[in-house]
Amino acid sequence: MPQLLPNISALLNNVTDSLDMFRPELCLIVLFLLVMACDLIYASNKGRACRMLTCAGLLLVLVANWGEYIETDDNVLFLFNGSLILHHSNIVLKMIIDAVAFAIVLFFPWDDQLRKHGKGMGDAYTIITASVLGLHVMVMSSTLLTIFLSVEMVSIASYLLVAYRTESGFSAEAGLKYVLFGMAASAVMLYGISLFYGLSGTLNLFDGNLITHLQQADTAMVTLAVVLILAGIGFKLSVVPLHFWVPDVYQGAATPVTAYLSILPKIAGFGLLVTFLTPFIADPAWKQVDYVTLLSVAGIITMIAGNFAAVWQQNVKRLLAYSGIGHTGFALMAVVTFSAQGIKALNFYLAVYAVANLGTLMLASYFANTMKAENLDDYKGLGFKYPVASVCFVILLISLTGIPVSAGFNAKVIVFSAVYEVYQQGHNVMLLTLLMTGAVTTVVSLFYYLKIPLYLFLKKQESEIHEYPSYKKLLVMVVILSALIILLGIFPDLLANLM
Amino acid sequence: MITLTHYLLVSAALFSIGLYVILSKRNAIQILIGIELMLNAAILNLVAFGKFDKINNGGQSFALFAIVLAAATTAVALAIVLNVYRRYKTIDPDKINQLKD
Amino acid sequence: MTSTSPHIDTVVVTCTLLAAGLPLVASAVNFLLPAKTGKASGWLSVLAILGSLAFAGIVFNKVWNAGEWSVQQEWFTIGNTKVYGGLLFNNLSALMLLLVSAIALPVHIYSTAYIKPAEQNRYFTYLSFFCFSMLALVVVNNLVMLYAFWELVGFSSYLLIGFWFTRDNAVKANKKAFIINRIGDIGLLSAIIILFVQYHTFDLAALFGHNGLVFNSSIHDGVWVAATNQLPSVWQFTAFAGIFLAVAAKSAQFPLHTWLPDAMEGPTSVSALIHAATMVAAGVFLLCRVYPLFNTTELDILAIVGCFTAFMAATIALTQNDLKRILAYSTISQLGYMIMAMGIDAYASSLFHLVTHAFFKSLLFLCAGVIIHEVQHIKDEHQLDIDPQNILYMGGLRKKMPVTFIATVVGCLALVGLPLTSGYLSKDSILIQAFEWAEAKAWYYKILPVSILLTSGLTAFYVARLIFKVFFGEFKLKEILPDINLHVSDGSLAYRLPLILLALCSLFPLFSLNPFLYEHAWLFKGFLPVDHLARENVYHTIVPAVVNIMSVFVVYWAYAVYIQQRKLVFTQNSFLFRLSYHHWYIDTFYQQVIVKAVMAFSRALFWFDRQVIDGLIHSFTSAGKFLAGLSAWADRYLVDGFLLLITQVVKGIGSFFRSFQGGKVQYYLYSMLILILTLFIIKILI
Amino acid sequence: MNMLTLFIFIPALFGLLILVLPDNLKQTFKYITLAATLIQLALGIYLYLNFKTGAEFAGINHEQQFQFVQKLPWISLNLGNAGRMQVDYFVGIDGISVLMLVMTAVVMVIAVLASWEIKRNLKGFFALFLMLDMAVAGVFCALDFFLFYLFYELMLLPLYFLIGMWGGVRREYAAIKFFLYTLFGSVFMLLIMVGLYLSVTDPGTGNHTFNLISMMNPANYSEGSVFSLTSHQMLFGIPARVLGFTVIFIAFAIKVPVVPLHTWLPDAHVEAPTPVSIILAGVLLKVGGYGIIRICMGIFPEVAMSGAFWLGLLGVISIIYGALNALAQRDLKRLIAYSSVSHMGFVLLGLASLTAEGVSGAMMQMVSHGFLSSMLFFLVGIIYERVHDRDIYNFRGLATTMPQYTTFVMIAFFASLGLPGFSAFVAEAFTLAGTFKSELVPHWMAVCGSVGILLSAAYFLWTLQRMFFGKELLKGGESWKQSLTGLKVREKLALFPLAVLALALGVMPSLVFGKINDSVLALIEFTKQVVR
Repeated sequence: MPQLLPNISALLNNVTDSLDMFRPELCLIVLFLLVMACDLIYASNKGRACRMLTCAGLLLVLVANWGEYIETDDNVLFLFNGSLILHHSNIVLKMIIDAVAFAIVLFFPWDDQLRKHGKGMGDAYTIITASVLGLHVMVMSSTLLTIFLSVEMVSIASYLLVAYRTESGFSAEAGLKYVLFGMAASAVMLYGISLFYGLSGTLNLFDGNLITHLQQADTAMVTLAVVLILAGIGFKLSVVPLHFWVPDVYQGAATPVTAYLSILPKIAGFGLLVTFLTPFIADPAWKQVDYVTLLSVAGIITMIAGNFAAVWQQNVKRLLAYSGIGHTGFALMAVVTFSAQGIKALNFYLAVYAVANLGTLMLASYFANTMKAENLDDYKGLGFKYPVASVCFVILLISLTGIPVSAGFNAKVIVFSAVYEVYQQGHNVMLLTLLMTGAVTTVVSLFYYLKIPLYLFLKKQESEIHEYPSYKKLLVMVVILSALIILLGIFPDLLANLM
Repeated sequence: MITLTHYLLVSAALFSIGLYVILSKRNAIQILIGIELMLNAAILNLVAFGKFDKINNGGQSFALFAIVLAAATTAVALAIVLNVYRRYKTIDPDKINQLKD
Repeated sequence: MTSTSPHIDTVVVTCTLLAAGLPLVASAVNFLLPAKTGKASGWLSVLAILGSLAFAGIVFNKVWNAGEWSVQQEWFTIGNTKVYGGLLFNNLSALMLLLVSAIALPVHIYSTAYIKPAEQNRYFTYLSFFCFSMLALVVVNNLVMLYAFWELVGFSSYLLIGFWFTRDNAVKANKKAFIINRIGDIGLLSAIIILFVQYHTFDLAALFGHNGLVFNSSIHDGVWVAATNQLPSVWQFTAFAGIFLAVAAKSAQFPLHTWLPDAMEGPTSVSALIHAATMVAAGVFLLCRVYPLFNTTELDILAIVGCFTAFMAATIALTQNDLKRILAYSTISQLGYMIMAMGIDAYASSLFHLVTHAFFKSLLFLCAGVIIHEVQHIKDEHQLDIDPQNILYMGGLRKKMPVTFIATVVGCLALVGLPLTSGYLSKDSILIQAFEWAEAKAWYYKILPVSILLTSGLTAFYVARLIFKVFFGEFKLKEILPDINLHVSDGSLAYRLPLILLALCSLFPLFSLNPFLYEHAWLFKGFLPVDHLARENVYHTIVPAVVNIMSVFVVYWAYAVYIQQRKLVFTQNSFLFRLSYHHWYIDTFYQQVIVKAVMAFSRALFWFDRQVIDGLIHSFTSAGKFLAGLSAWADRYLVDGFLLLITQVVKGIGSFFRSFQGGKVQYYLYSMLILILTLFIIKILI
Repeated sequence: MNMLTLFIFIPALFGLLILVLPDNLKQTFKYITLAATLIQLALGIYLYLNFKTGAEFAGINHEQQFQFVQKLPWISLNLGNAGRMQVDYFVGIDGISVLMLVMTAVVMVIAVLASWEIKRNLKGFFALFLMLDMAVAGVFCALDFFLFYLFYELMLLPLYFLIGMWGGVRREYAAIKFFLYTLFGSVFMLLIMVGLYLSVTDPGTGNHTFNLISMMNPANYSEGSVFSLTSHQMLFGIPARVLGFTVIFIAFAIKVPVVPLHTWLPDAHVEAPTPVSIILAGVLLKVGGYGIIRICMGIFPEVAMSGAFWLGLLGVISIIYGALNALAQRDLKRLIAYSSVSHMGFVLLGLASLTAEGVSGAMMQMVSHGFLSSMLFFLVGIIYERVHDRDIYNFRGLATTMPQYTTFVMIAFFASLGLPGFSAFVAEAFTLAGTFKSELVPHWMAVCGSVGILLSAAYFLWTLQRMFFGKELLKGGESWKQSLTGLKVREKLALFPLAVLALALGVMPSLVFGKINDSVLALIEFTKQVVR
């Protein structure tokens, strides 16, 4: 403690200075309070009010982020005495998170399952707002403490959201599985963090002595610590072997929550992963753990596991869950490059994935709403009944597969070229294997993605099913997302140059 | 003299016990207890290591955060377990397996 | 217009183009006109061919013995090769042009009566098209166009054989004819390609002319050297083999002769023009065109094949009962003579025989047509279930059809080669030269002239048999059904006129003023090499005498057998008889062995395609299924094939990863920890 | 406005129009589509007539020699230290592409005329049809690999739906099979494309480029890059350029299709509705051949030369294997599908020869097969539309029932089996001549190839004999006879131009050779140059 005293004023100054660049998060904190208050104050129709407030707030956060984006330029900033790191790519991820969160908040009441929730949805918005704050911090965190804090913050919010529909057995089951798996993962991660802390002597990842200390430590211990931490992050990314919860939870949760789970923590998780790896990659002295091999192997297995297992699926949400695992693997490929171009590619890929996945889940919700269709069999012949929705479905799936003309294709090309570029310099066979796996799993993914158009258009409807009211707003949103996908397919530079 | 090694051994033992508990017990609450044990193993580590981190006291403060978060998470988890019990009339995780491939 | 020769005659060129073009115009007009134009179509075509004949006459007049020259115009350029369209004028072109149109005219006239008016539009469309192709074939100056018209000739023959397309036999026959001709076409195409690659040109004059490219190339130590390129000498032989195939297919030589008898399913007038006189002679014509290409061995092969074909076909003709088939086998036999003549270096005689044969054989076919027409008439009238072409049902027609009888006799005499006919001149010239040729060679070469002599005897026998069966004795049907009403006649002028014309052309005066010396025939002289010296030797006297004596004896023998009913012929169940009656079983062999083999092979390949290529290995699939512990569940729409395999592999891997997904959260945690631990251990160990 | 751009996007424009029009106007959709294709055809003819020939317009590896060029910057991604990712909208044609365009335009018109039989869901059909049209046109014009790939992949989806939604009984299977096969090829092509992109720098800007023409110049490959000619890099133990060639070749070989990658084709053809079969056989197969010329041989000429034997072997196998399989068929459409395999084998054989004759012959074969296979599939469609059967054994003596139809069938059959006077003859003869002339492939391949000509005669004549000649005998009896009416005016309008074109190209091959000759010579010269 005595050693700390002389620094206090400097530390405090740093805190106040940092607040300036902490505007979006501050907004979020305020928003969180407001929404909570709103939820308490409004007795009737509070869901609606809260939702509007949240949406408006998230837009504001987005704007604030944009301001930050312009301000930071190419600099790298450390906030709060090195607790948080801020640079271009982080901010981009935050913006993607904000935008997607905005869309998901819109999406919430459009889903019948959630709307029928007895208690209204005011608290859901509160939880989401808080989780967005957690996601922001997760993306920016540069110390082990902030990492753990933010991960837990997001986790708790996610647990609540998954188990949100208390009246549904599935939701409860999904919640239980998620919470048990998640807590175990975070416990493991915390243990890893404690070891890492002990070995490195610092919580700050960007501490100058970090690598030196770790290099002196026992390789097995360091590996254990790193692997345990990565396991915690991997849980968020749903990397094999930490993906087991994914299908069950995605299927059991309400569709907007699935959308939330499949996009936001994943994006933030990638941000976190990149930040966590940066010090090791930046320092050529680091020899203890070969991240390229580790992540490549994980990426390859993840791609294979996700895409191949998806072939079996009948439940649309479950299918998308597995495909999401596959996409994680593919995005890992971009991470493995550890190059600026790779990070750009990663960000673009994640953004496109977010849009397409959100769209498909919205459509899953749309068909569940209108036709009570959850399995592929229920989709038979719906294409002719709902042409617009079905065409959008095809477009989004095309993007997820990575066939032109769609944003997904461009994302894939950019990732491939980033990996290639790195391969050309180092001739690492792992990278080539990753490329091959990426290509093969693309074909495999077509196999199951195509099933949806197949059922929609090619199969004949067997029996006339009762029809429920249509959901115009949801449809409009989906059309916008599909248009965005095509637009980015033709002009990827609109978005990609921001990354 | 209690050295760092002792702390580490205890924590490792705690972690392992926790791990065993979460894998073997047929009761969600017991699993939560197991997780709690694992968390505490880590917290013990953090505090033990924190002794050597003179400047920031990072370990100790981390431990505080971790304890709080563990409590929060457990609260949420218990709520969920409660809800599960309401739907399934059991909290044996093995019997709650409607969602599967 | 560019020319390879200084003296170029635009009149000749125009006339040639008109001669070939008029039938095309007639064909096109007929094709476009509605089907019910009837007789008008016929007369249009007759006019066209009359015009062709007139123009061909002019061309012949100007070109005969006036040297060789050609005109050409660029057709298209491919790469650095220019392909020309052009005409080649020499004695051969002029003669063939005239011959084809001269035979075609009577056949056209005959056809206007022979073909029902309702079918004439279609018939003359085809027939004129044939005339166009054939006329063009004989005058073009390069190999590409030669090939093109070569195949078009085959194509029009296909159309005409299958003219009565509702008859199954006709359709099968035309398919067979076309496919066998295709084999020849491929040979020709391969040969043309080889020549093109070797000499870099398609031009006939440049290739085969005096002192041409072929003349100046040679084979040394297994390499075929030309000024432009060199190839292994095996390709020279391949080129010969290709041309031989082409010749064998078109001119119905063994082993590709089987289509010609079947082709008799077509209208008889067609048989007269195409399958007796013109198209089948195209093979011989082709040999003339590319003659300098062959070396001695290759010529010997030609001679042997020709001789064998002549003999074989003659033996088959002995026992056939179908009037047209007898003539068809006789045609094959005579073509064998011509091919053999080419092989023994009797170039001029071969062509001479080609021309004379064209006249008398088409005459015979037309006569057969008249007879068949009349018998058919009887058949239709009395609704008999007989084959109108079977000579066993005929007899004693000489009194009812005097013109036909006389014409047939003239044709037959020419075919046998008795004096005063054109056949005597040409056939004897071949026989004599065959003996001369064998003279200088080893003893076994003598087999060839002897067997050809024997063939000549066989010819006399089957010809006599035909005459006696058809024209002498009593009408056989009358013996079976005594009450039938017979009113057969020679038919109208359209029938009689062509017969008379052709019969006149089958006598000696058209070719030579001396009925006994072939060396005096103008046609023969037109094709002799400049330095050729007619060698007078003993064969020139002996051979004709032997042949004629033998022929007369044989005819008498036949008379004894068929008219006087003496049993002097082999019995109907002897091996030789059956061999002959079943065409030496060659057709059966093709059908049973080759066609079936190809079809079986293709079915096997299809099976292969379905089962192996498409299914890679089904057993592997099932093994994969077993290993992956899958149920037999498979998507209905992904049932077979390569995809199934991939599907199974994909699903196998998928189900492996899925197998963790049992829905029990502790099991998830367990798997996770095990995997992390594994990863960690591997990491540490490595 | 650039002519090519118009040519490509006219269908898209009309497609959008169809999409926005209300459903009650659906009877007009086919006319709108017809109008689109006719405009395209007019443009195509304009392009053909105004296409300049001569050695200075040969194209191939000289950017300035291309005609109707439009080059606009399109995608420009800032990739930080890796420079910029520059994709151009770059279209232009040379002798190789101009005929493909004209042929596409003609086939599309025919396909629309065949679409009259489509009765369900017209909006979707014609919108997808026009989208496909646009993609195909784009493929033949694109000179930027990225653009090419975009259009190339864009063809898949419309086809999937066109086969899958309007197809026959096993349409789902056929559609998926088709899609997976093609995607399998193209995904790996994507990898090579990216590799090429990173190996090649634009000498002008110094950035990496997708420009196909830059990729043809060995000097543009940066030192030590994967696909550099000089650096001899290995991938998985295989020389990188060989691997690149092989992968791209497989992608196009699936399209062509080359045995043993052909099994999607019979299924796709048989199940597809008539207009789609027409497009598939008429145009899409040529994309494969075109791709092999433009990309495989353009970018990897030295591999094409050293691998000529294998290409030629595959070609010969395709010719004979396809023909023999056709001989075993009893479904008329399947027979024609296998005949396509056989005929496209000639394309590969000709290309493998790398001689002016062979390549010109292959080009001619592509054009000729485009017209003839369209005609054949149209003819099958006519009979299928009338009685919903196309088993050869169920028909007999059709020549009596439908004489005009039979005439067209005979024209198509004989033209296909290479009767002189029709386009296929010139094509096949010169393909074989080129093969024989080539020093890269052995002589016997030419001889074996000619056997394919014989076999094609066998199966076509067999069909003629079995189905059209003989006494009339139909499986469906009197009701079939009633349905088997003569040709309608629309059908004649479609068939007649095709027959005339086949004849015209056969009689005046210079219509094709005149336009392509300079480019072909330039291509041959270019391949030789690179190897030197």
